[in-house]
Formats: sequence, structure tokens, C-alpha cells
Amino acid sequence: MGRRRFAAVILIAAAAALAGCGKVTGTADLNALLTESWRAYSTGDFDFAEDTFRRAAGNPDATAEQRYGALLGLATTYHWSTSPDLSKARESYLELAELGGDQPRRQSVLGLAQIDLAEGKKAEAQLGLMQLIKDFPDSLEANEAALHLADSYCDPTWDEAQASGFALPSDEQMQRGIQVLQDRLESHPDNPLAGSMHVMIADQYIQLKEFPKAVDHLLMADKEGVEGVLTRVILLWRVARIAEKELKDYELAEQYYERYVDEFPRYVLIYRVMKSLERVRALRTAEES
Amino acid sequence: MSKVSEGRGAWFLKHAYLWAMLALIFLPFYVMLVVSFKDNTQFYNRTWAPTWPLHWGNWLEAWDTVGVYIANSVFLAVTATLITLVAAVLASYVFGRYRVPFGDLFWAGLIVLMLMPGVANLIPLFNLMKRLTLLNSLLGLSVVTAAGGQVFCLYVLRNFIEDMPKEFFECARIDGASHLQQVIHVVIPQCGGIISALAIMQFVGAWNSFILPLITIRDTELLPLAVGLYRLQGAYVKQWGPLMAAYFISAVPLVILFAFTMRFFIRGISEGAIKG
Amino acid sequence: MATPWTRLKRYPALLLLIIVYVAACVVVIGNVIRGSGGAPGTGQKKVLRFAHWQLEPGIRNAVDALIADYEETHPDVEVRQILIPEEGYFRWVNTQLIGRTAPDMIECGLGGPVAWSLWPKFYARYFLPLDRYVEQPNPYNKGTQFENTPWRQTYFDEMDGGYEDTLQSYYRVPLSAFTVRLYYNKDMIDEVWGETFPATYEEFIELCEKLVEHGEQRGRELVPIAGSGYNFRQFFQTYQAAMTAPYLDRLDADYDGSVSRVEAAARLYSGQVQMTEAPIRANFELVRELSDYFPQGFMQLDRDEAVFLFLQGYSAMITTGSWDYQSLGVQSEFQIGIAEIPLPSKDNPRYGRHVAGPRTEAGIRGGFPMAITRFSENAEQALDFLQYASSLKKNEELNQAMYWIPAIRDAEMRKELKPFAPRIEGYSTALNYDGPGVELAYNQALPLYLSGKISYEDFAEGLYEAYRRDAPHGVREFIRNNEQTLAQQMRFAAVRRAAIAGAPGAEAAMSGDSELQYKSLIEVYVTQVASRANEIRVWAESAAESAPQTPEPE
Amino acid sequence: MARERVRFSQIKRYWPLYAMVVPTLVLVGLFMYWPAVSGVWHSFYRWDGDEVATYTGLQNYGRAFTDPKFGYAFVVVGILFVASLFKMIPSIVTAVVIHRITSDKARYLYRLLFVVPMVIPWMVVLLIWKFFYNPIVGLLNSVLNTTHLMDVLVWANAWLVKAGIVDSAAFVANKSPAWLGDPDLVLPALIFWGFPWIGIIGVLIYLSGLEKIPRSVYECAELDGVGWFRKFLYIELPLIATQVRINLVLMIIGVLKGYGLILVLLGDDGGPAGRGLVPGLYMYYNAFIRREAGYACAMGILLFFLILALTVINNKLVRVEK
Repeated sequence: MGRRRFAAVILIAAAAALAGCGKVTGTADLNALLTESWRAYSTGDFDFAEDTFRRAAGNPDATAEQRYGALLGLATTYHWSTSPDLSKARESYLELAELGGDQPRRQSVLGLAQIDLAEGKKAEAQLGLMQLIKDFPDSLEANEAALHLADSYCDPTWDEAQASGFALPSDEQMQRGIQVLQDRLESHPDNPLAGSMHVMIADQYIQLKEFPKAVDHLLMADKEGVEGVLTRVILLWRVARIAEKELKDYELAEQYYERYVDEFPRYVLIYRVMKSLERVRALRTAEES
Repeated sequence: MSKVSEGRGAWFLKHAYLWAMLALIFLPFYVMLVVSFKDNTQFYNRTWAPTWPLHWGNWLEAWDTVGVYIANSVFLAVTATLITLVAAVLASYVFGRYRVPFGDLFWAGLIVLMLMPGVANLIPLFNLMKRLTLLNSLLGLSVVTAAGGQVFCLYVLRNFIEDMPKEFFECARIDGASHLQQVIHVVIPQCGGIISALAIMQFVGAWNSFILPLITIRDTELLPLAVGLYRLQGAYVKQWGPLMAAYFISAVPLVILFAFTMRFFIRGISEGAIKG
Repeated sequence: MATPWTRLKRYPALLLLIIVYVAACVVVIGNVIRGSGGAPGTGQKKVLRFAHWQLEPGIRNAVDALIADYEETHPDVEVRQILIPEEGYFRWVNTQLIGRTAPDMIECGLGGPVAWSLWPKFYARYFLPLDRYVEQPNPYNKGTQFENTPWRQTYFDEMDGGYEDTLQSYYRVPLSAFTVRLYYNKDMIDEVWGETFPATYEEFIELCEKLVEHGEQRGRELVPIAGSGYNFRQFFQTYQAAMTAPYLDRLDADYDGSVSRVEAAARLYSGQVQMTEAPIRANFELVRELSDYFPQGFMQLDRDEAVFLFLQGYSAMITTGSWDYQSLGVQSEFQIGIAEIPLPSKDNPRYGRHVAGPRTEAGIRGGFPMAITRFSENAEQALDFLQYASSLKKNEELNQAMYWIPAIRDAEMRKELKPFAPRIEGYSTALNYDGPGVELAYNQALPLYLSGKISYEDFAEGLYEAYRRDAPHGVREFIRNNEQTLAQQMRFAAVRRAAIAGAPGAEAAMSGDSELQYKSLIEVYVTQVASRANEIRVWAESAAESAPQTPEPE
Repeated sequence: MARERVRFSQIKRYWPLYAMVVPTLVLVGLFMYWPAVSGVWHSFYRWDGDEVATYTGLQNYGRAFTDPKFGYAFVVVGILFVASLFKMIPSIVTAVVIHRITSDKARYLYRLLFVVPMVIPWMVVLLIWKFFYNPIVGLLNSVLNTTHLMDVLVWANAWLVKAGIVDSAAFVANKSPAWLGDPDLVLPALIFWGFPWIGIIGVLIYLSGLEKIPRSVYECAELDGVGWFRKFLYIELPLIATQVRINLVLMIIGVLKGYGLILVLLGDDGGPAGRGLVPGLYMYYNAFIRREAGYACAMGILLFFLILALTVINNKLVRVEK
């Protein structure tokens, strides 16, 4: 009996050894495969996305465009998966740049800079981002680059030497971040990310406790149009609250509290807003009389 | 058996022990029966003693919910048992009387399969059933359950057939009986006891099967008993009376089965144990 | 010669078995045929399946009534409910999704921390995004004021309850809404206390005392509040919101309208906010006082056990959601009253001046959310059914029958549910006590304090020590984990950017307008970057201020 | 007995024989061998139970060896295993006691009575036990309370805490212990489950073994004045040793593979703080809740080898005894 059992175990072990030869079969059409891969990426199936992107990138029949798409996808997957592999992402971005052409290069530079940032190489990242803004001033990527560049100046960094574990940026660094964004807004005032840029500037001014400037930029952001609900609800509350508490500009406060009530009548803070609105109105009538 | 008379004390002790054990074993029956006639108020106030009035309605309510589960379980258990036994008897006849090529390897594999933890192949099995569109189907479940029961039945039956005197088969063969006829006229009458014991065990096994139906059956009206009862107790507010009535009802088919087959079963187990 | 029949007669058991088996076959085959929408070839119906875990009595019938209405106008469709208990619901959905046997419509949510990380994946992979439809009017609203209103905007919460933040997409169709209230045994309270339920906390305590006394008189223990850990949390949160609300103005340095866990933890760590401050102390002492009126060991009881105690008159009150309204009403042999959790009055000497107001319910989202499976053969029909169920008229009817709050704006809810109407007035909690890293210490110490084993001073002291010991590590971990959220925005922004930059396949893989989505993702990203920077600043400043003083060499 | 040998070359003559094996072959091959092989195969993949599978080599196995929960699961199953060794005793005792009943009729009656509870479906037994363990309306707590055993437990628990042997109190005065809700009580509850632990199939099997004992042996023993315990030790136990061995093997397999019981009593995640997580349940949890089916398969294979080893050891040990 013992020998027979042993034979069966061997059999199963052999099956196990063979297991490594398996491969997920692919779709014939490369574009469909790429769509499938992006979908896998966006749904969090990074292993699948990695596999299929790599296969698409290695496909000798791929057109230049498909190769670009596949490499970008592969780099993006390595870069942004839940367990990122930054060195592989870097390789793929570099490979992407070798394809030539503006589009691949822009994506590559932006990606590489973000990796540098994640790895704490601020100087390299800043250099890359500045280069991107300079080389392709009118591109979409330059807008995002400006945001990342500003962020790289203003962001607190991990620093285990500090008791808290973090090093805060100095005021000069924050001013510099603000400057980057302001330059970009000056040269490209109507870029699609202008709203976000103003919000970011305002954030820095709030940290610096320069509230009048913060409010100015929030108002400009509002004018550019901020669509994201989360961002917008904070924007309205901030303008009103800062106007009331810091600037004592009750007219502005009233205006924004009113807009808050109009736009977010069901938001968690609504009762506070309504109360504040009453208070501000009372203050205004008191002022006028 | 020892006819030497024993002391009164020993006699008393033995019987007292057995009755105490029986009382504990029968406790669930008591609980089910007593609680099944209560509404929740009675249940809360006096859980363990009978209370009046008796709520017969609980039983009707319970029947309405478990009736269909019982039908499903009967279907599942009988179908699975039939498939298991037909296949197993035929195959054990072959394995018990002949040495077929690769038979030993197949046999060794069977033993190994008995050791394989259920879950490790549950997921692949699930995927296989998905590909064969056997999910959410009682027939599919029966077939898979039957496959699961094969191993044990084969193991027991083969030993039995191996030990049967060769002359039985020789006589039949001389009379011109085919293999199939030999199975029907020799194997089945000779192994009747063990086959019925196996049938009962398979039936009870299928009646109790839980994990596989839990995972493969989607529709409530196709659920077998075990899963149905499991779902019943997950309700937000338990109506203990109907719940216990349902538990009791679900035991009834087995009570009937055993009432008729108890003798075979005890005999079969005993025979099987001796051979094993 | 024995015929099979005479042989059978010799084995009555076998005969019985055959009869029973045949009967079972008939039942099973009947069910299978009905399950596939009628016998093949006889004008088979489309069968839609609708799975949910709302096993509260009465819900099934209400949904069945809606289905009957729908089937009347759609004779070729049959809708079937599948009810799965809460326990094991997620496992069930998971296996059905893998097996491709999932029902056409599935209620989403539930299942613990593991499930919470899996649901987004499920949405993306197995469920139909509804973005295309939510901006179109709901066809079943024809002839009402919502005839031309986009489906999304017919919801009281603008369909927030159907929006999946992580995927920036609509996946669910909510059908109801829920709030939590205090239910009480009206007969008993009328007898012991009188017609009007206590409006203030002081009266409430008095009532509890009287109930205990009443129990002693009738010779059987009476615990005023049927509680499980779940019920207790409702009480605690109410008072926490009421008493910590004023902390918002004090602690919200960046004016974003909330005090995050890190911000709160930083202040508790540095001692800028102390557990011994009057409002905080009042919050805990009040709850401590209250917990005397819960059953012993209540933190371990289950939800259904608490309900059972209440229904059996062992307890006079219970806090639970509006979802239990009908089931409690049907099963109780007494009248049920509904009340708000009472707050201390302004002139309560101990608590009065710390109470800002009730806890707000302004932010609630639609519940009972249904999603449509992508591989459903009748996805269009399922969508049609859900639109039917969320139309003004039908949603009103459905929720009236379920005794739930409708999810559609302007749909009338039952009069009895008036006490459950979401209360806009009120405050949200502004100070969390269990900061990152000290959750365990807090959760272990709180029951000790509540059961009177340690004094408040010891509790506060112990918690402060826990903050000093565990918060630095906890906060760092927390911030590190939160960086994942930043990555999440960038993850989606990257694929949107790729789509805009013309990477083949990227556009087709995503739903919605990429440029718009990209812009809004970056906005959210910027907001999150800012709130992270602020958290770190608050933390770093608090830490620097209260860094353990190293003795200066003299 | 020698079996006839059938060769491939004789397939024409013996084709009915082959035909008779086909049903079994199809059933076992398709529904048992194939999933098993597929399970082994997938244990080398990162697999979510659905379509997506990526080859990862031995990663799943490495993970299993470093997964503290998997390790803990073996501790739990070890405890349950040792406990079930003791839980075999009542069946043996009961079989012996029935066997020693002198009246044939009474013996048959007892046998019948002990078989009857077998009709209760397994699920019902479990759910009733779940009900017994209910902290508020459960039988166990009310029995403990009425017999004042609870006070003893509370006292013992307090003493143990004081002595520093355990650090938390599971039994507190005036509180109903939640047997399946308190992390410290989960394992005791799982062990106590099924009291008085009489497995009827076991009793029947032992009885059939005992019946082979010739009367003369008893008579001799009686004449020699052998006591009841030595009678058990020298006459009865050796005769049911084979049966005990079979039961032991079945039990090892059952305990290591089983998790349905815990799934019903404690839920998918092994109850409070995962104290009841056995390997089977952990695999199930990984496969159907966390969707790490590949990992679950790998754990299954490891478990398989463990069972195999234990079975072999058991066979060896018992053979030596013979």
C-alpha cells in the first residue's frame, strides 16, 4: 500500500512541476487587449494589467502607437499599483522615452519626476519638471508638472530626526512654490488646472496665515470653476469662514454662506452654516446701524 | 455471553450510566419539541418547561418554510445515493474480481484523495461546475455529491466482493450469466446488508451536506435542508417556536427511513466493521 | 413469478421512498421550470433576480407588492427576490460573482474591513457603471415634476449614496434612507411615567430609575435600555457630537470644516486639549451614568438579542434604525413610541453648559443600494426595474409599504415615520478620542471606566499615557496609510491623462469624459495634499511644543 | 484472494468490464482528480478564484510558512485534536457498558435507542448547540446558574487571574458569559460541543468488535476473579484496537479537514478575534472572502501533506503494537 501511495504523491508532484508552464491566453486584437489591460488597471487587477501590457509591448506586430500605449500602460501599472515597483517603472518610462516623439517623452519625463519625488530625490525631480515646463510650455503635462513642482517645495517631508517624524517647509520654500504656480498662471491663465492651482496657492497662504491673499486666490479659483464636490464644499466654507473670523468681511462671509446654503443644503455642516449666516447678518445690520 | 450473575450495584451502575447518556443524547429532541409549541413570550418566560396554550400554528408555519427544502433534500439525497451505489457496485465488482490495467494506480489515487482537504479542491471544483453549468442546479449537486461518496463505497464494497467465495460467480458464469447479471444476481443479494448500510450512510451524508450547496446553490427554492436551516437562523428576529418546529420536521424523513431500515443498518455496520 | 409490483409490496419502505422521491422530483422540476421563467417554448419570461439582506419582517412583502405592480405593466418579466442573511452575505455575493450566477441586481455594502477593500474591485469588474443614465431623466417620472430632471437630481442626496468615490463613478441605485432613534415600550412607559416621553436627559434618568423600581415591584428584573455594543454606540455618538461640537472653531486651523483624527490626536498628545477639560469630562460622565441602565455585559450582545430583550418586555427602550420600525411594530404586543435621544437641558448643573445641540443628520446618504451585474442577460431590464423602483410614485409606494424613508426627493413618507425625518439641525462630532495608535487602549479602557472599575481620573490619565506612548507611531502609520489615498487619485489621473494623450485603449476602458474627470481628480488631489500638509503641520507643531524635555546639563 | 488479471490486449473480450468502470471513472476523474490536480496547479499562481491567474512560483507556499494566522490555525486544530482524543473515550465506554449488559433483549434495545438520535440532521444539532450557548436564553448558562456551578467558575477564574495564570476574566459574577462571543471562551465552547460526545457509528463499530469475544474468555476471567477494569484492559481493549485505530484515522482526517462546524457556530472569520480559525476555515476564508484562492490552494496542499504524514505515522505505530 505504501508504495502505491508514494506513486500517487509523485504523480501529483509531477503535475505541480508542470504547473509553471501555463499562460493566460490572450486576445488576438491588440487594441482590444490594451483596452482590457487599462480596464484591469483601473479595477485594481494590476497583475493582470502588468502581464497583458508587457505582452502587448513585446508584440512584434504592434504599431508605434500601440507600442507607446503598451509601454505607457506598463510604466503606469508599475508606478501606481498598490504595491508599486518604482525601479521597474523607471525602466519602462526610460524605454518609453526611447520611442521618440513628443507625446511619449512628455509622459516619460512627468512619470520619472514623480518617481524621483516618491524616492525623495527632490532636486532631480524639480529639474525634470522645470525642463518639462520649459520644453513643452503649452502641453497639458506642463500644468500638472507645475503643480507637482510647487508641491515639491511646499510639502512637509518625512524626517525621523525630528521628534514628530516630519520636517516642515520653510516660509521661503512655500513662497517659492507659490511663485511657480503664479508664473504658470500668468503664462497660461486659462489652463484646465487653473482652478486647482489657485486652490493650492490659497492652501499655502492659509498655512502661512496670510488670510487676505488666501481668500483672493480662493475667489479666483471659484471664478475658474471648481467642479469636484469635495473641493467645492471646502472652498465655499473656507471663504466664508475666513472672511468672518479673520478678515471680518461680513459681506463676503454672508455671500459665501448663502451660496453654501444654496449649493449644499444637505451637507454635514449646513446647520453651522445657517447659524453663522444668521450671526453674520446680525453683525452686518449692527454695523450698518 | 457472560452468564455469571453480577452484583446488584454493578447492574444498577451500568443501566444508570446508559440512561444518563441517553437522556443527554435525547435532550435536543426534548428541546425542539417543547420549544416548538411556544410563542416568543412563552419562550422567554419559561424556556425549558412545557407551556400552555400550545401553538400548533408554529408547525404549519415551519412546514411552509422547510417543506420545499425537504423536497430538495430528498431529491438530492436519493439521486446522489442511487448514482453512487450503481456506479460503485459496478466498479467494485470489476476491481474486486479482476486486476485491470492501471487499477492499482487508480486505487492509490483514491486513497490519496481521501486525505485531500476539502477546500483545496473546492475552488477548482466550483470553477469546474461553473464551466459545466452545474451551478445552482440540484442535479449537478447530486452528481458531484455522488462522486464524493464514491471513494468510501468503493473502498468498502471492493473488500467485500474480494472476500466473496469464487464459487458463487463460477456457478453463475456456467449458467451463462453476463457480468451485469452476475452483479444483479450474485453481488446484490450477497452484499445486501452492506449495500443498504452504505446507502443509508450516503443518504444521511447527502442529507447533511452543507458546504457545497452553500456555495453552489443560488435560488432559495432550490436549497437543500442544511443550508435552508442555516439561513433561517440568520433572520434578524428569531421566532424560536417555528424555528424549532422546522428543526424537528427536518428530522422526520430520517426517522421514517430509519424506522424501516434500522435493522439493516446495524447489521451492515457490524458486518462492515468486522471486514474492515 | 413475482411481478415487480408484488415484490415492491414486500418492501413498504422502498415503496414509500419511491413515492416520496417522485413527489420531490415534481416539486424540484416545478421550481426549476418556474426559475427559468416558464416551460421552454411557452412564451418564456425574462427572469430578474433581486438579492438583498433586508430580512426584517414586512420588507419582503413590500418588495413583492412593487414587483407585482411592475409585472403587471411588463407581462414578459418576472422579478424574484433572494433574501440572504447579513451573516455570510458577502461570501454569498462573492461566490455568485465568481460563478457568474449572480442575480441581476445585488444590494451592495456589508462585510467587514476585508469586504470594504474588495467592493470597489467588484464594482469595477462585475457591475454596470450608471454614469450614462444618471444624467438622463428617469422615464418613469413622466407626468411628474421630475419629468425633465436628471435621474440623479431626483434623489434627496443627489444620489450620493450611489456614487463610488474610489472609482469616481455611479454604480448603485439607492431606494431608501435611514436614521436612528430611540424606540420605547409605550404601554410600560405610560404606566410608569406618563404620556409624554422625557424631553430632557434629567427626566430620562428619572424615568430609568422608575423603570428599575417598577421591575423590582413586579418581581422580575427590568433593564431600562436593551443594549448591545451596537446600541450603545448610538448613545455615545449622540452625546459626543453634542458636547464636542464647539471644538471645531478651536481646533480647525486650516478652516476646512473638520478636525481630522490626526489634528485631534495631536492636541490630545500635546495636552493642548485635555481629557479632564469640562466638556469632555461631562461627555464621559454622562455616558457612564447612562450605562447603569443597560444590561450587564451589553457590549457583547448581538443586535438580534437586544431586539429580543426589548420585544419581551425585559427592557423598556432600545436605540435602533428606522429599518426596524415595521418589524418591531408587528412583533411587539405593546405600543411603540419613538423619541430622540434626550439631551441635558441648558440648566443642568453638570452638563447643561456643554451641550451645543443634537447630532446632525444632514449628511446621510441613500441606503438600500442596488447595483446591476455586468454579465446579467437582462441588464437593461434590471435598470428599467430599478428606475421604476426609484421613480417618484413607486419609490413612495414602496417605502410606505416598508415603513422606510424614501430616497427620492418629494416622495412622501409614512406619517408614522415623522419622528425619523432626517434632522438637518445639529452638529457633527468635532473631536475623536481614539486617535491613531490608541484605538486599542481606548477601547479597552472605556468598558473599564463604564463599569466603574476605574475612576475618571485614572481613565483620563491612562488615555493620556497611551497618547504619549502610542500616538507618535500611530500618527506616522496613519499618515503613511493616507498617502495611499493620494496615490489613488493619481492612479486614476494617470489613466485619464493617458486617455487624453491618446494612448490606445485607455479611452475605451473608462467611462465618462476623460478631460472633465482628469480636472476633477486633480482638484481632489490638491485638496488632499493640502489637508495632509495641514495635518502634518499641526502634528509637528504639537510634537515640537511638548517634546519630552531632555534635562539640560547644568 | 487472487484476482483474475485483465490485460489491454484482451479488451475485446472484456469490454463489458471496462464499460462497468466507466461511470466511476468519469465521476471520480472529473469531480475529484481534476479539481485536485487543478488545486495543486493553482497553488503556484496568484489566483483570485476567477479568471485572473499569475504564475508566482513558490510564493504562496513561502507566504503560508510566514503567515502567523495559518500557524495559529494549526495551534487551534492541535488543541481540538487532543481534545477529540479524549472525546473518543465516551463512545468506547458506552460500547463496553452495552456489551456487558447481560440480557440480550436489553442490549438490543439500548443499541436501538442509541442509534435513534442519528436521525437529527447534523445542521440541526449544530444550530441547537448554538442555541444552548446563547448567553441570554441558552441552556448552558441557565444550567450553570441554577446549579451554582457558575459561582464556582467565577471563583476559579478570579483565582486564576490572581495567580497570574490567565490575564482576563471570562466569568464575571452576575454576567452571562457569551460562549461564542468571548474570545477566551471560544475554544472551550468548541471542545465542549457535542457533549457527551457519543458517536453512534463508533459505538456500533466497537460493539461489533466486542461481539467477537468468545464467552469462554469471560467465564475464565470471572473464575480468576479479574476486576472490571482489568477485564476491560486485557480482554476488551485489545479486541477493539483495530476499530479504535480506524476511528482514529478517520478522526485525524476529520478534525484536520473539517471546518463546517466552526463556520456554522462562529461565522466566516472564526469568531471573536479569530480564535476559532482552523486551517480549513482559513482556507475557505481566503478563497471565498479575501479572494486569494491560489493561496488557499497552497495551504490545502500543505495540509494534505500533514494529514498524509500523520496517517502514515499512525499506521506505523499501531502496527508495532500488534
